[in-house]
Amino acid sequence: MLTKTSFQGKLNKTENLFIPFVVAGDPSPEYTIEFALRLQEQGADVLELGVPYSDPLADGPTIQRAAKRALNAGMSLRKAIQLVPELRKHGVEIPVVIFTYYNPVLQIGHQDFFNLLEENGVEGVLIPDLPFEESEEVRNMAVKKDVEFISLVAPNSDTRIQQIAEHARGFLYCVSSLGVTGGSSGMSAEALTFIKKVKEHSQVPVAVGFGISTNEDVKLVREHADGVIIGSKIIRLIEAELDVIEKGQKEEALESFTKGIQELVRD
Amino acid sequence: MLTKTSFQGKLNKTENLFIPFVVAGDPSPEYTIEFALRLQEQGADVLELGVPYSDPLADGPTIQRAAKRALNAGMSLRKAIQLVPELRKHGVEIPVVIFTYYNPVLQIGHQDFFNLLEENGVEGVLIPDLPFEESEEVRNMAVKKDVEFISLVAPNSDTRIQQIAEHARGFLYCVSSLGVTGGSSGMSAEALTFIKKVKEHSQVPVAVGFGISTNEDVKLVREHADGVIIGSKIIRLIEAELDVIEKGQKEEALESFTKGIQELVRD
Amino acid sequence: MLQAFPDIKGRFGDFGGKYVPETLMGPLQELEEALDEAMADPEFQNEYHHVLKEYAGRPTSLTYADKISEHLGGAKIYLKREDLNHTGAHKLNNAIGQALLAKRMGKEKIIAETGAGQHGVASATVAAKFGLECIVFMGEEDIRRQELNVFRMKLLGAEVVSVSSGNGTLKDATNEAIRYWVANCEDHFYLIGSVVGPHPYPRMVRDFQRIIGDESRRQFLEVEENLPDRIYACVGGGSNAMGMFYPFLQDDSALVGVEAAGKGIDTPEHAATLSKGTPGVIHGSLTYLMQDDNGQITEPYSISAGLDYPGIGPEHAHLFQTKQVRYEAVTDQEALDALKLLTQTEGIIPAIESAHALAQAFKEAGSMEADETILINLSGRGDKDMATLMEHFQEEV
Amino acid sequence: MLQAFPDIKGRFGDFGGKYVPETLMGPLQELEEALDEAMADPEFQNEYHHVLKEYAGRPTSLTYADKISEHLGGAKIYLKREDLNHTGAHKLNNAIGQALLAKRMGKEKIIAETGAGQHGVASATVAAKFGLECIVFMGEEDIRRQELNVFRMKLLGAEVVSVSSGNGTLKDATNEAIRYWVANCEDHFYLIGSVVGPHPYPRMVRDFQRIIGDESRRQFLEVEENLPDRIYACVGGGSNAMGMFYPFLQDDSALVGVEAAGKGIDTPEHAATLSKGTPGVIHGSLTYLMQDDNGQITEPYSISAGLDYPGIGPEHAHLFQTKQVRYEAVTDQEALDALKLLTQTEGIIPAIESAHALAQAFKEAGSMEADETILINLSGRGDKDMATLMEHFQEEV
Ligand SMILES: Cc1ncc(COP(=O)(O)O)c(C=O)c1O
Ligand SMILES: Cc1ncc(COP(=O)(O)O)c(C=O)c1O
Repeated sequence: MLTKTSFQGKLNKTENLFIPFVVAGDPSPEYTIEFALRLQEQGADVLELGVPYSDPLADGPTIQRAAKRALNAGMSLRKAIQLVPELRKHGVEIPVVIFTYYNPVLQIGHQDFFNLLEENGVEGVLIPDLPFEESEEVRNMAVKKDVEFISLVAPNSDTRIQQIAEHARGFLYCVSSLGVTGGSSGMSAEALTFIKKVKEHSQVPVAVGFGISTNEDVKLVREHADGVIIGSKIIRLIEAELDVIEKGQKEEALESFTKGIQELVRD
Repeated sequence: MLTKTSFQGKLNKTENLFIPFVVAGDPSPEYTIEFALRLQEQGADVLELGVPYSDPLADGPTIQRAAKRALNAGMSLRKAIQLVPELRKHGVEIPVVIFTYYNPVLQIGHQDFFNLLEENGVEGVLIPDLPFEESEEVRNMAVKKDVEFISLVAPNSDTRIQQIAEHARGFLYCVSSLGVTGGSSGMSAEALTFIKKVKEHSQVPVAVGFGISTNEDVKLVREHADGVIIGSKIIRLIEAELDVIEKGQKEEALESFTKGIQELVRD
Repeated sequence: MLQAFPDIKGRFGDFGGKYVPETLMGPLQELEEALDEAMADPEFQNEYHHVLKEYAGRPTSLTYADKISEHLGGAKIYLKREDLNHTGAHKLNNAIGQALLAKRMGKEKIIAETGAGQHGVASATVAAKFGLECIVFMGEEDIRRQELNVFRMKLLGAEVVSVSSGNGTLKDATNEAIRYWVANCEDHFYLIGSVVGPHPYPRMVRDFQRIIGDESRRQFLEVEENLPDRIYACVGGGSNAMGMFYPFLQDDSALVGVEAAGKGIDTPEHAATLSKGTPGVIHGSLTYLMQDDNGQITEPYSISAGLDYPGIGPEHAHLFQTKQVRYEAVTDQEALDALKLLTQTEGIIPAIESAHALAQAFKEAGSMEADETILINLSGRGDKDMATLMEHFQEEV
Repeated sequence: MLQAFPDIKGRFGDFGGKYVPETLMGPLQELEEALDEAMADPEFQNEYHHVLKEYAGRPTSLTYADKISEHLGGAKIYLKREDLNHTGAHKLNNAIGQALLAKRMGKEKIIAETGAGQHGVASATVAAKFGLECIVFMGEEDIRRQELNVFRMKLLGAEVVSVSSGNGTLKDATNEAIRYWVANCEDHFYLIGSVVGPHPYPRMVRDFQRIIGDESRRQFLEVEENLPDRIYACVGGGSNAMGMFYPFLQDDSALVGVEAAGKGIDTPEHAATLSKGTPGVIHGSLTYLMQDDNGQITEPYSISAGLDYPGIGPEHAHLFQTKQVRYEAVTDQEALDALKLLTQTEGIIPAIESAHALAQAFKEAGSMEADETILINLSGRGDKDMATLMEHFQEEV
């Protein structure tokens, strides 16, 4: 009964989702388009398009580096949103979720921000530093504009898990400390309990993202959740190609990137 | 009526005294003997034989340097006293006053110190950091051993001037801020008043010493006091010969030194 | 009766709140509950005040600066001597409060961010005193500049983590401390050094710093029988100023917060957040900050490391908006001049931070009446700034 | 009833007196008269205590060092926090007293000697505060070693005179200050930094430092209802120790003075004047000192500049001779170990001088009973010693 997942009707499955994350403009807008296309080819269901920010305090060093590269290349929230029609033009059809910190949104203003999202056909938005308690106005606007406001939930969200899960739209991002310690150990009991509890209350697919970096992690998540979100690992695959990109050897870079993705998400 | 000036009967005048100061062992005991002889030749009436001390806090930089040279040459209070018979052997006949800070005296002990002075035929002792109030025991011993204990008196000795002057033996050392500002100005009124007051109470010759460094200073002091004490200037005359001494040209050094003294004390 | 801020949502009027990753919402909730419970517990209050008195050296003196008052020829100037606190600045008041709370909550590890190292030293100090482990995050650039304070923290037993992200200064160290807290919130207490960060930090830090204003008020009434006409404090994050101002908010005293104008507020090199910034979110709180058109936080500049911060506590943003406090900005040069003047007339070498408050007060004192009074919060001593001062004054002195 | 020392001749039993050039006898007489008159004047006393409270930050705290007490597992250890004084050490108490006296005597210029620079900074501070000119004599070797304190004095407006005579350290700076005073005693006040020098200095400095012991006594009785079983203080010239001990001389508390054993009292490199010296005259006073067979004063050695002095105050010599105080000596290494231990258990970085007192107390505390108490005078903070500490601990921390 997953009624709240529509992404303007574009997401036609509610399980076994592959949700990759890239930073818009890392290392250039052109490459973001290319990476998005390759990810779609490899089965991505939703694209999280990260907006680079000067102070990404929910992100680790990998995404910080990506943000720095993108900022140096001139990326901004507005440009990232305007990149979405470009993605479409080049063939990206899966729903796009803009991942941005709150401050750039505030500077544009809530109303203008949602107008921009609408104008550029963005299907979702995720603001990692705008928790449930601070997001009411934004959530309401999102509903009005038919943009999915993606919520996050963490194991220590505690009594708020139910509340967050019940209000979730699009998909629900589980920030799970997976407790993956090696191939064999599987998920910790706590992690399983947590995911179970979230699923109980959620009317949207429950996707898990946090330090997922091997095919084994991916498989493990698929067993228990509706989707897997992969960020840093994808950035690292991009980083591995920077030298080749620098040399202008685009095809080689993309091919190698694609292989990395295939290896990561194969069944 | 200068009854208290005897220096064991060796000082046979009570005015127009020339009292030079040298540091024992600067730059060597041999040279101290030579300088003493030259000074006697030039009319010195009493020789102040300074004992080098690590912390000569009543002395300016010139005498500090001399003390350092003498200490480096191994001089000590005991050796300085034992230098007196050597002086005699070489012909020094004028009374010798040992000028020493109090601490070395204390280390030898009062009794032994005076025994030493007696054994070596020293006629006087001056301890710049042993003021009247602290010197009773030493003064009494000095009297017993027929050693003149030379006292100092300063313009700011104030009510104590009379007391110090009345107890003075040998000669009285006036630490006078002379107010000599140039050739013509003469002595300041305060200095004159001070010397006059000292002379009123003293039964010994009143000698003035403090920064006397030109023949003009000497003449000026002679006009008003019974004696002139010259220290730093003599040390500087010695210092001027150090290079020549270093080269072993003893006669030249002594001749040049003698000329300097002559120039300083001529009438 | 003024409305009590922050409200239940952690807001000071329009400002404040909790703009943090979801993972921190639980720990912030836990903190808020523990804080409320502790502050209402007389035993906790007693312990806090006991440590302030017997360890930190409180009450700090209220010094009548007769010579500088005479020199300026206007109002009578008093100094609240936070420089006399153990470790040399007001920072310790707050560190003590939070460390006691951490212990009470059963947390045995504390995290702190630091710029010049003052809050780092205060945190390392309370960690040693209360037997806690301590990790201090510090930008790699600041580590280079503040070698001595780094050593001091290490000697106190703290671990100093070098932060190379961003420009390697305070803002980045704070980001990194928050990130570390996100990953380790289970057993770590994050000891923030100013009235910034998500609710309940701005309130908590203010309440642990209000001892400055409470004491000042009592001391001032003892010697002058009247409250000061004007009260000055420098504003970086804003903790010494909030601590001083808060107990006077309902009085007639004019309150003046002094920001760092660096090389001038019309140049790009300053840290005058209220004078030149705009509202936005930084380090979990909606407040004023320095940012570009795209909402990217920009690098501030001030000669004083403690004011070199692109944000400001949300309560200040509120007091600015409601005009309850007047905010001014003072340049590097003005602060240095005031520092030298105080040093040579009163024998007190203030921190360069505090010298900003002095400079503004000195500007105004001369045109005040002889029966008017000024109170300046001397937030810290200048020992930590000697290297900077040597560079600037070597030729003059 | 104990005999009151010093006696009318400025003697503490066999020690003390005025072994100075005749030129200083007048000024010393003038000083003594002014001092007697001032100390008997309630207005002077009020002013002195007012400045201590409102400027210097007194009373300083009495801190119960619970963690170190527990760590050592014996007596309860209390610290008298002279490190919390303005400018960071007990030295200011005395500088304030003497500066007020100088003003009262109409002297507008003060002279001071300094080794590490602590007394120089204290003197420059009171000179600024009371509008006096200040000349500080400092050995050229010390100037090289204590660059920061030299700058601090200059910033405060003092003139720092480099002394190249002797070995260019504290002893020589003192000689030079005395010489300068001899030549300029008319309008200059010589502000000596410890209980040394000719009468009435040892008495005067003690009486301006006894505030330490007076406060400690009162504070201790408040928290323990009993006097400390043992009281420890480091001894350089001996002012912090005399200030602490004096009000306890007639009590049952065991008093322990701690000298600097440097590299060991069986090596030539130490400053353990009482343990290894003999009676003699230094800087105008008959006391113990370090000297060779010929009565030449020898160079002391200690890692702590403030203890690196070949003499000691005459009252200590007397208390040593009469066994009213027990004197011990502690090596550089023991002091550094104690410094580190206190830092990491109590969050207080002491001056290396003070760490000597700590080291001796820590040695003894473990074998005392749990109901026994120890009071240690923490004479100053360690900020001034950071360069030295970095050299010694850089690899460890
Ligand atoms: C002495 C001093 N004053 C002021 C500040 C600024 O902080 P706040 O604005 O929180 O008082 C600092 C910060 O390090 C400081 O060290
Ligand atoms: C902190 C501290 N303690 C002790 C001393 C030693 O002096 P006294 O023995 O006179 O207390 C000094 C001297 O500079 C000092 O700075």
